[in-house]
Amino acid sequence: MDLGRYAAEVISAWGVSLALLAALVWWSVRRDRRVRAELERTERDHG
Amino acid sequence: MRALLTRDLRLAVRAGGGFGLGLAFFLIVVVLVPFGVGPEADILARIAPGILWVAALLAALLSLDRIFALDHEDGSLPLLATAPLPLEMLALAKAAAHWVTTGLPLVVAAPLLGVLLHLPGQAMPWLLVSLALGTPALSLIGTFGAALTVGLRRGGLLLSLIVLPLYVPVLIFGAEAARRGAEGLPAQTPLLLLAGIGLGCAALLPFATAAALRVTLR
Amino acid sequence: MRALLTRDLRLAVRAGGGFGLGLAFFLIVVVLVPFGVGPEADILARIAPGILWVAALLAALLSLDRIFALDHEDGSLPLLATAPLPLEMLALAKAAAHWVTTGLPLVVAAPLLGVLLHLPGQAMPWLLVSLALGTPALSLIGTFGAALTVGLRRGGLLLSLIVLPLYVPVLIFGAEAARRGAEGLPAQTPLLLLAGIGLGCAALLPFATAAALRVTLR
Amino acid sequence: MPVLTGVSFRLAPGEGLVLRGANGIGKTTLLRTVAGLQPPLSGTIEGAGERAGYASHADGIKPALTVAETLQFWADLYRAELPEDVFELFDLADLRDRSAGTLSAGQGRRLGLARLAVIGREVLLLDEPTVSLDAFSVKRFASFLRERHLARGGIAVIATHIDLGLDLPTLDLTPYRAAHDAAGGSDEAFL
Amino acid sequence: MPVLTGVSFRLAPGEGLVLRGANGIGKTTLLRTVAGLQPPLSGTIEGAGERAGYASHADGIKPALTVAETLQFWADLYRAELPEDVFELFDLADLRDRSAGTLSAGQGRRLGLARLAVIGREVLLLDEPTVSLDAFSVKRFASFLRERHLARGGIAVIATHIDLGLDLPTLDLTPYRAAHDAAGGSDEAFL
Amino acid sequence: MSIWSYANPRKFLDTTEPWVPWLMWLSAAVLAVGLVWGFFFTPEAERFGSSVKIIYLHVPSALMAINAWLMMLVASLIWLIRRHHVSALAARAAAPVGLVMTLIALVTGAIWGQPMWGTWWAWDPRLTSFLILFLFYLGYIALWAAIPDPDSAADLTSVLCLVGSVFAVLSRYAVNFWNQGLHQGASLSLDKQENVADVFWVPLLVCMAGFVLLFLALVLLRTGTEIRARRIGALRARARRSEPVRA
Ligand code: HEM
Ligand SMILES: Nc1ncnc2c1ncn2[C@@H]1O[C@H](COP(=O)(O)OP(=O)(O)OP(=O)(O)O)[C@@H](O)[C@H]1O
Ligand SMILES: Nc1ncnc2c1ncn2[C@@H]1O[C@H](COP(=O)(O)OP(=O)(O)OP(=O)(O)O)[C@@H](O)[C@H]1O
Ligand SMILES: [Mg+2]
Ligand SMILES: [Mg+2]
Repeated sequence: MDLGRYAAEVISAWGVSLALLAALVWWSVRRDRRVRAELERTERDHG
Repeated sequence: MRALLTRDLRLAVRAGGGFGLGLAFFLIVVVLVPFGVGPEADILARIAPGILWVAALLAALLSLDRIFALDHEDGSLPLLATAPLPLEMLALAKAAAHWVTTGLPLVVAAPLLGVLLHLPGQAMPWLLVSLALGTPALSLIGTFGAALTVGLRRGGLLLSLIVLPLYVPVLIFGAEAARRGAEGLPAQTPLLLLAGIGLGCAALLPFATAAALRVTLR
Repeated sequence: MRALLTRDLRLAVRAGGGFGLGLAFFLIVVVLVPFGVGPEADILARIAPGILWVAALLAALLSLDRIFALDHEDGSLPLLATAPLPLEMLALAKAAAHWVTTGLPLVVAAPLLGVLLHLPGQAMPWLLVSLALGTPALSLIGTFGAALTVGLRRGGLLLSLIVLPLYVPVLIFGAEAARRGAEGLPAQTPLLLLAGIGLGCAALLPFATAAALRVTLR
Repeated sequence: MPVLTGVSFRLAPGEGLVLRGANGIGKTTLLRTVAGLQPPLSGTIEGAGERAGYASHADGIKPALTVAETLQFWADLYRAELPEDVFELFDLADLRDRSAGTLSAGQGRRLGLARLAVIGREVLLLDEPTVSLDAFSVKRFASFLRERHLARGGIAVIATHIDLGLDLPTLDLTPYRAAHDAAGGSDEAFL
Repeated sequence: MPVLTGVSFRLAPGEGLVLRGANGIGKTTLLRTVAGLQPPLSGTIEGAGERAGYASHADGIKPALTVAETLQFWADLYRAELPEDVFELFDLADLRDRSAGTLSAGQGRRLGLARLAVIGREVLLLDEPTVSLDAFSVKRFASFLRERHLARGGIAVIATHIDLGLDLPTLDLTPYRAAHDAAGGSDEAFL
Repeated sequence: MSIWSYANPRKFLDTTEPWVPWLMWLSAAVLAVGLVWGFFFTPEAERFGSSVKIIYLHVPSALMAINAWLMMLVASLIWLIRRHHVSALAARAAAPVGLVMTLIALVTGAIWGQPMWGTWWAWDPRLTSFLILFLFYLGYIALWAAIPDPDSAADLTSVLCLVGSVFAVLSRYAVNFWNQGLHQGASLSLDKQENVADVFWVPLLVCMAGFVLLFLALVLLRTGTEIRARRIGALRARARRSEPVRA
């Protein structure tokens, strides 16, 4: 795989984008987990 | 509506009311730019129309949070809202008062400040016309933004964030008209578009403002 | 003093508190200038250091009125003033909280915004250093101005008017350092002067601020 | 989230009602709802709205206006005449040209109440009107309500913690406190 | 412009004083002067200053902080411990984690008063502390003052229009009202 | 049964819940296929060289940035007209996703601009309108965050979304008027002759499908999170109310 002249650009663009996507997914999933746990606790206490 | 307008104007003129301060801010931004950019006359002349427009916009912006926040804090707003005056009219009166206290002085002062930035003489009328057409739209849009953020304690900067993207078309057409005027190009098209935006805002935004006020009041 | 600092930071981070909004304002001013001035890259590059400094200054300025006004309105200020904490310390804590919530984010964001204005790469470090040295002085001076105007209802624009002339030296040296950096000239002298101003402000202004507070409180 | 349930009253011209209840029971909420400032979660409000004048905990006083200008403004806004005697009635004659920002707490409150006499609304919704007033001013305000407002066919709903010396029917809100499983409220859909 | 002249009192530990007087007589002014927030035109204040805690008409409540955070902040600032029982004492236990902006008028006032129990000052200067409080809360506050504050050697000066049910000496300010031609004030030099 | 029955939060959760993991994995799979194909198995384009590979992230994210706003607009309208909580929460849930998509389009564009136009940033109309869109997202999210009462927040952000959409279109025209651009024309449209060659086009389509699926999955997931957060608030509120009345 030879990216030639544009290796730096292509790799950094892909790197940043995939990192942003991963961060978005990770953040959404983590927040969902937390809220689920919190809801379970609240339902146990006040349900 | 007359009563409200005169009250707001009177409040603005009283000590601490903010009349003339928007103007002073406009002046100060225009004065600061040469300190930042450097004193070369040709560059200043080149960027003068744009800077004047941006400064006018910021001066309008900075006074937006006065529109409703003061009335909200001291409890006048619910009383105004239950007065025999449609909320749309209240919105319009507030925007009008804002324009008279900030937009109008800016239009009047612009020629003076243009000189400070070496704005070419032939650009002056275009700058004035574009400001006169554009600033009412700025007041109307700003009133809408102020209504959105009125419940929030000192939502001043949030207000800026919300309002500035809405200001972009006005700024582009206004500055473009002034710039074309400065270069001796025809500037009718942007001016017409600017007038169109102003009319559209006057016709539609008071309803959005009133809707927002209804929510923030409850 | 720690308690006060953490309270102010916590208030700033809470909903509607204004953290990050100063930054957003910085961003927005930088975005607006090309709309006003036009999109040509060479002109933008030429005025970039100056505009970035003016924008940083305005962003700091806009958040000044939060420093004391909120505490004044809800009656906290007399209570803070009678706490076992010298007023000078109160002033310093307030300035520090203001810098952390506005100055610091500006320094961090400046490189990104430099790109928007086509700021040449070699100018970047100089811009950063000058902002890092200059913004604490802006916060200290601003706290003083806020203390002077705290009694006045919504003295926001008056505050700008009072503070801006005090900002001029900082702006001149800061922008000069960034501009020289951009052109590859030596920039040590303005940076040294900037650092000197910062230290002087930190040493002396808290006393002036405390004195102003004593007057505005009575 | 519901605060009160099942409250219901109906007032004929000339009648008044005193709302009582512990702090946080929902007096302010009820008055604001009747004034049309917030929608009721369920139930209906009839006949108030355009005819109501509401006086909240805050007085809506602009420090920069004088006492006379403040009252003139409210009269204009409600398209009413400024009654000649309102300054005497609320003991504001001496303060007529003082800027409202320099009033003491009780003087400011009197100005806030004077507004009600100016706007000429039939239904007055008063939230703790006598806060900060001295005993003399309280008596004076009570007699204004009795002789000027109610006697002329007005209606008044008054939330208060202290006795105003008016012999009006009293509604204690305590029994209406919303039970925990009460329906209503925007969060309801999520339960 | 002088408001009051010739007022003089001296309180020993454990003593309290109730200030009375019509609206605008100068109670707030007097309390602010004693608290050191404004200088007296003439005369001296002794022994207050660093030892005084002042509660004004406004409560200094930040809507964005919760009730518990508010009290913790004041405790930290005054380098005091947050007393365990302050929430019960002022009936705030249920509201502990509510953001202060959503409190009702009386609940907010209770929070403002709770601050006084937290900062541990010996001299309390209270400006109409029971405004907006219901009868039960007033009693509760009075017993806090009597049993917790005065009993432990504290001092309290209280401006109020309603009776708190405390048997404290009362100072009526009416006789001290400054005559119109009284001397004093910064304009003096030009006469 | 009417479609509005899904506006009930419980029903919405029960219906969408099982789909979310599947959608997640499906979008991951489609994205993996498209991206691997695009990265490893496409030739270089004559004008762009290997930098053309950026297109597989740039174009789909740009499309989703706009579509997310459109979805928010529709959801806001539904909330304003029919007052279904789920729709307001869906708009709220979509905003950060749209923000990140806008950011990706901007960043990849900026990186691409360096070799193609010799600058990170140019005030080209398309770039500029994306920057404005980014600001709209920021303001919208900040307004949601700043208002404590969820219903008021839903109302005000919906009004902002409506007004903002009008002004976004306006600024698009304004920006076009202001500056003639450097940016690529819309050569993706199917009816144009200068269509990109199929070698680029097919993997690009796969990537776009992947982005759409990912957007759907994320919005459903995040809407569920928002619904649960509201439910926590509702339960707490009920518990607070049920505490014994003071003696
Ligand atoms: C920050 C900067 C940029 C932004 C916000 C941006 C935005 C967009 C958008 C919204 C589209 C989709 C348009 C459509 O399909 O009709 C697009 C497509 C595209 N962009 Fe960019 N762009 C940026 C920079 C660049 C640069 C620097 C290049 C390369 C020179 C580039 C090349 C392309 C190409 C080739 C397409 C596909 C066009 C087509 O075939 O339809 N973009 N961009
Ligand atoms: N935004 C809110 N979130 C949660 N609870 C709230 C909110 N606003 C008000 N409340 C609660 O609603 C209840 C009713 O408040 P309201 O202001 O109507 O009381 P009130 O009877 O006027 O009390 P007071 O005599 O103290 O003025 C209070 O318990 C208050 O804490
Ligand atoms: N800036 C000012 N200029 C002129 N008069 C003032 C000013 N500030 C206060 N006063 C007057 O000083 C007097 C004393 O005010 P103060 O607030 O001390 O009264 P108070 O006894 O606390 O009254 P209340 O019971 O109504 O709170 C009032 O008559 C008030 O109008
Ligand atoms: Mg109340
Ligand atoms: Mg007083």
